[in-house]
Amino acid sequence: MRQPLHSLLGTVLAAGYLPERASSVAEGVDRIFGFIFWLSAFFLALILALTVLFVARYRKRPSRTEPEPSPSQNLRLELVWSAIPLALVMVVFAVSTRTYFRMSEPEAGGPALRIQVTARRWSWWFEHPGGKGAGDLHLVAGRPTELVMVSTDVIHSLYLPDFRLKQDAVPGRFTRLAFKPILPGRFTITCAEFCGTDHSRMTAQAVVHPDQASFDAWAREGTQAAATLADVGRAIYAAKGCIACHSLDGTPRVGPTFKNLWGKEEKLADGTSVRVDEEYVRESILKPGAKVVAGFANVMPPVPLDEREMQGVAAWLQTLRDGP
Amino acid sequence: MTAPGTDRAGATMPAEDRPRFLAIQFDSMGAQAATGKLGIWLFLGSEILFFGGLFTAYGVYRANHHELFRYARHFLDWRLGALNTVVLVSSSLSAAWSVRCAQLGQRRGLHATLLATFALAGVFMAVKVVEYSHKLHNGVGWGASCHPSEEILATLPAAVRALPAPEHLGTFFSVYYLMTGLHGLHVLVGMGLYLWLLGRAHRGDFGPGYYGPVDTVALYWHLVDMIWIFLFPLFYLM
Amino acid sequence: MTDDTASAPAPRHGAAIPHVLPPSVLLGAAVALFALTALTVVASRLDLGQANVVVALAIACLKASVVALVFMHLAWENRFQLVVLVISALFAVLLVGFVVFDTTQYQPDLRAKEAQLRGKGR
Amino acid sequence: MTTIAGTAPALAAGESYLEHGHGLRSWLLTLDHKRIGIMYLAAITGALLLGGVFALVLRLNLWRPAGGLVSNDVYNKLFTLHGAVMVFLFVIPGIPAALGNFVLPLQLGAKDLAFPRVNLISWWLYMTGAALFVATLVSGGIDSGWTLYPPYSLEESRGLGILLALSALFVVGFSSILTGLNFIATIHTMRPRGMGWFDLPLFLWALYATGIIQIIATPVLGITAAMGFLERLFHLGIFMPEYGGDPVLFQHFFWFYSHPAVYIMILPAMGIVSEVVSVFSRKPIFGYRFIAMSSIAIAVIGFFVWGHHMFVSGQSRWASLVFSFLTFLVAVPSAIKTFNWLATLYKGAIDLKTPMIYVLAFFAIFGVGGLTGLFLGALATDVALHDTYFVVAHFHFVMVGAELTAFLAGLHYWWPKMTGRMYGETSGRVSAVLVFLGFHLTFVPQFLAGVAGMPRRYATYAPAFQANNRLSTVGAFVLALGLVVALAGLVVSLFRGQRAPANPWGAASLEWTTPSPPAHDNFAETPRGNKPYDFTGLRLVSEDAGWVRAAGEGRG
Repeated sequence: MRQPLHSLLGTVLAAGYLPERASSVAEGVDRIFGFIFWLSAFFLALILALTVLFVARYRKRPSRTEPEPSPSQNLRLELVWSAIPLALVMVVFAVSTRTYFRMSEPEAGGPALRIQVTARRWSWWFEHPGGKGAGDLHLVAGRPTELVMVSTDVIHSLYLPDFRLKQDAVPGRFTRLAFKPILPGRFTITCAEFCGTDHSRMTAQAVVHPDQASFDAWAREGTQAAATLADVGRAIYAAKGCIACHSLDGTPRVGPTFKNLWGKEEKLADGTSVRVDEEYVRESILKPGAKVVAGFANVMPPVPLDEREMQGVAAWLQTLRDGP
Repeated sequence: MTAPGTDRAGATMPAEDRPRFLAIQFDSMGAQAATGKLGIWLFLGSEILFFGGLFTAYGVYRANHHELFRYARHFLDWRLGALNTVVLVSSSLSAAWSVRCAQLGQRRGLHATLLATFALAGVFMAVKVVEYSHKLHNGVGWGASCHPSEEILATLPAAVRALPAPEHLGTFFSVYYLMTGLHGLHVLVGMGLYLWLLGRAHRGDFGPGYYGPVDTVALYWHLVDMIWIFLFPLFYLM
Repeated sequence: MTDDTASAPAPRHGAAIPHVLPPSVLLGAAVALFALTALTVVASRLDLGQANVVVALAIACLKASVVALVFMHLAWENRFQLVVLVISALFAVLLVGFVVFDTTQYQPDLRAKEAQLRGKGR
Repeated sequence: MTTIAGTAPALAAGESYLEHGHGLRSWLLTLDHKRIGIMYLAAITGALLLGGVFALVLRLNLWRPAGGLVSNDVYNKLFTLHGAVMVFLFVIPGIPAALGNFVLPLQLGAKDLAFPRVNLISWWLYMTGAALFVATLVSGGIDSGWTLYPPYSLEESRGLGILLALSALFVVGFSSILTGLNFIATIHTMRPRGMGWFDLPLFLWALYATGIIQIIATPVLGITAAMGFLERLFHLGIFMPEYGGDPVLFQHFFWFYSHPAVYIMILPAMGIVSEVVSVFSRKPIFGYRFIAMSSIAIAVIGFFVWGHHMFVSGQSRWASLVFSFLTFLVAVPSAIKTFNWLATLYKGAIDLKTPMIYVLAFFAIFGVGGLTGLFLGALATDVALHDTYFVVAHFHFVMVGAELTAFLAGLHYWWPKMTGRMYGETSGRVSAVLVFLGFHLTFVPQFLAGVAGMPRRYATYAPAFQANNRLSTVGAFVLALGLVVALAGLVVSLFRGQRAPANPWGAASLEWTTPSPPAHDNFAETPRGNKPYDFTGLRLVSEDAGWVRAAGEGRG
């Protein structure tokens, strides 16, 4: 359901284009957008009307070849049309800055939900409180949230159109984004700073849970004590972000698929080939650049795992013989 | 910077009594000199912004990495820096004197001062070569290739050696080699220009009526000196 | 360059009288520069903390203005050349000042990240 | 070249600059500002066509949400070089180097620029830079966007194309510095007797203000390219985070040049608009001093606003606040100019020749381009709109819209003086209308896509934006058609165009007192300065004799 641009005005042109208002700040940003929009529309109409009027009325015609005498300067008029634009832009500045400061102040509504965001070449990873990592951002409607963002390789930019929010994730430093989601539902997350081949495919979902309870229920899934080694491997696949680049259904994505991977003869970028076994899996996890599969970019970061987790992954890969 | 007479006829004054070096688009030598002066000053303005970029990099990394700069400064020998300042100021003096000689038409004085400026510039570069080779032999490169050898670490004062080696020592030397290197390049260009001036002075081009090139190159040389006047304290003393 | 109040255009006709520097002025300026060099070295010896930076820059600016006003004839010649120098210097200071101001503002975020990296012992 | 006896000004001497020397050497080593202007014009037209072809391929790839015409990597290389070629080889040198070089000395009644050799050097530097850009394209291209943000642009795995691109920036930058230096020195010291600062044609005020920016901003681009070059080769640790560098520092350096650079693009365009609007309304320009001072004000304030490109890139909040405030200040002089131009139309005798139609298109497009800048200057809305197609539409409105229409207006306005031939009025007007319609059809839908949240530099996009992208693709081809019609009309006029009189438009500035095309030495002797917009006494004798000023009247 697309919100009209500004409930009071409900203009035809912009209605249906502004994304939904899913954060507490969206209302304020839309009001600024509406205010500047109407201010600009007025001045544009004034310029166009005057141009058309003067051209129509004072066009050179056989009956009218000479201009009528008119002054070529008028100090008072100049001061007027300097002061008015100056005053108006100062008003716009004051109003938009007030909204901007309200955007970046932590808001009331209980302790902030702190989520660590890691941007990596062409996928997002969100570490929620309680150690639950996921490829999607899970939030609680009405609860103020603070994202602490970092990038592992190049500059990315977390962009939530429906929240009217954007913040770059810069390698080598933290950047922060504070807001309060107000509308439960699923909203798209995109990357707004150019970051390479799949910059346009680097999307994720912001899932806003209606209340804290449903968020906690989601957070508890998949962390109960893992019985077998394969369960450990499956938990690692979700928690460490492998899911972002390696699929289970056979389709190659940023990395090769895990389906029927165990025991396969993999052709490598340097022309040689290797059989996928415990040794190859261990090395590809600790030093991904050592043996890069042909046709894939060498962009996988090293994933520090302890001994039991390593065996868990190997065991789990073997279960992916035919079914998922 | 001024273009001596080109091949086009039709000037206001009859061709034979137009001064030899008066360009077609000027009415008098004075006008040509004034425009030439403004041209070199505008170029010096752009040079100030060109070095301004590097001073910004220096300012950013000094403001944010105090301990790194205080530690790394001791790798530089302030005595060589002071010597170079004296050498460059003297060459600036002889450059200014060369303008005076050209204006008064003192051929021998002009020759001597141009030669002195060139020689002092050579001394400056020689001191620089000594400084750079000493550092490079001891592994003090820039950026990622900065691994100071034991000998050069030993030369640090005891109090400094006690400090923990700061992270990214290479960044200090990146800024150092960038700024002093670019300045050195400008000194080399200056030496080339002074050789060119010596050649033309030898041919007797300059005199009270036409000394534009000497004045222009001297102005460029004074700016190179002014840049070093700032580099010396920023690197060697602070 | 907001210097363009309708100042009389530069002298364009007839040779501009060349401004010749007497030897006394040349040597005086050189001596002053040497003295200031010595002064800045001595000043760097004293430990004034933050003030060291200010003192060193002040002396450097003083030396630079001696070179500009005397050796580069700015004190006696067409004022517009001084305007060009001052405006270029101002814009350079604007660039240095504002960029340093901004980088120091967001430095804590950089420090926190470096601390985290060091913490992980990578 | 027949000069009309008696009525023709007695100032012309010698044959025209086109006949003064033949063969490639006489062109490639010329010191004549007019020939250098023509060579620049040819070169930037090539750059416009090359950049335009890239743009059309980009638009075709965006016809379908999944792209598919070209792979993502090729798309990324195409939009990078589209940006680099258009910005550095067409829009920045465009009006100053091609039209400015030709017209400036003529408007000053001078024989040539202050430093003709420096002018030739700057043309050769420009061609070297252009060759380096083409070499970048041939050697596999670069794909980090024309902004070249590290760490992406300076990564090892990107190959060595970046080194060619950075050296191209360095070389083209110095060509721009030398042009600016030449213009300021000429305007400042070579004005004729009787032409004070406030008797200058406004095109010269615009070129003076542009010169200030070229001299003060471009060196910072040069040093940034040099530092990027060395960082890429030796890992200096200034911009790359893994060696202790700070990528946001690069953005500060880059935008310190690149924002004033957008004023290098628009100020000469405003200068042309002031000339054309006054001549084709047969009225002196309204508020001469306010327009002249607005140019200088834009040039100076333009240096304080670069941070509005970095509101979301990690810049501190206080810096963003200061930059937002100053960005709003720089909008005011543009508004003043627009109102003054409108006041010039008031009670004029508006002659709708092609230059005037392009200028009227300029009013509409520059209005929208300038006003949409308010959305991006305001902090609250910029966080939502930054790096979306709203920004792409905004800067294309100002660059392709305002700068290109003004360039075409100036090109048609001075075409008779440059070539001695009149361009075809019908093809000119048709091209103006096609450009106006095609332009809006291309970039208005992009505003809507941007508001709806479509990020920029996307090779593929969400299906919701398909309608806007398809409209935009169609518009791009209409715009391209308009430009081809304009180019064809001008080229045809070279051969079949009517002989141009000395003063076809009845303008009063000095370049119209020389024959068309002007003599090699411009003026036999330096004319006296006059009031540039004083049209009293100018009468249209006939179509092929043009306007002539009755002796003794209207001399300033």
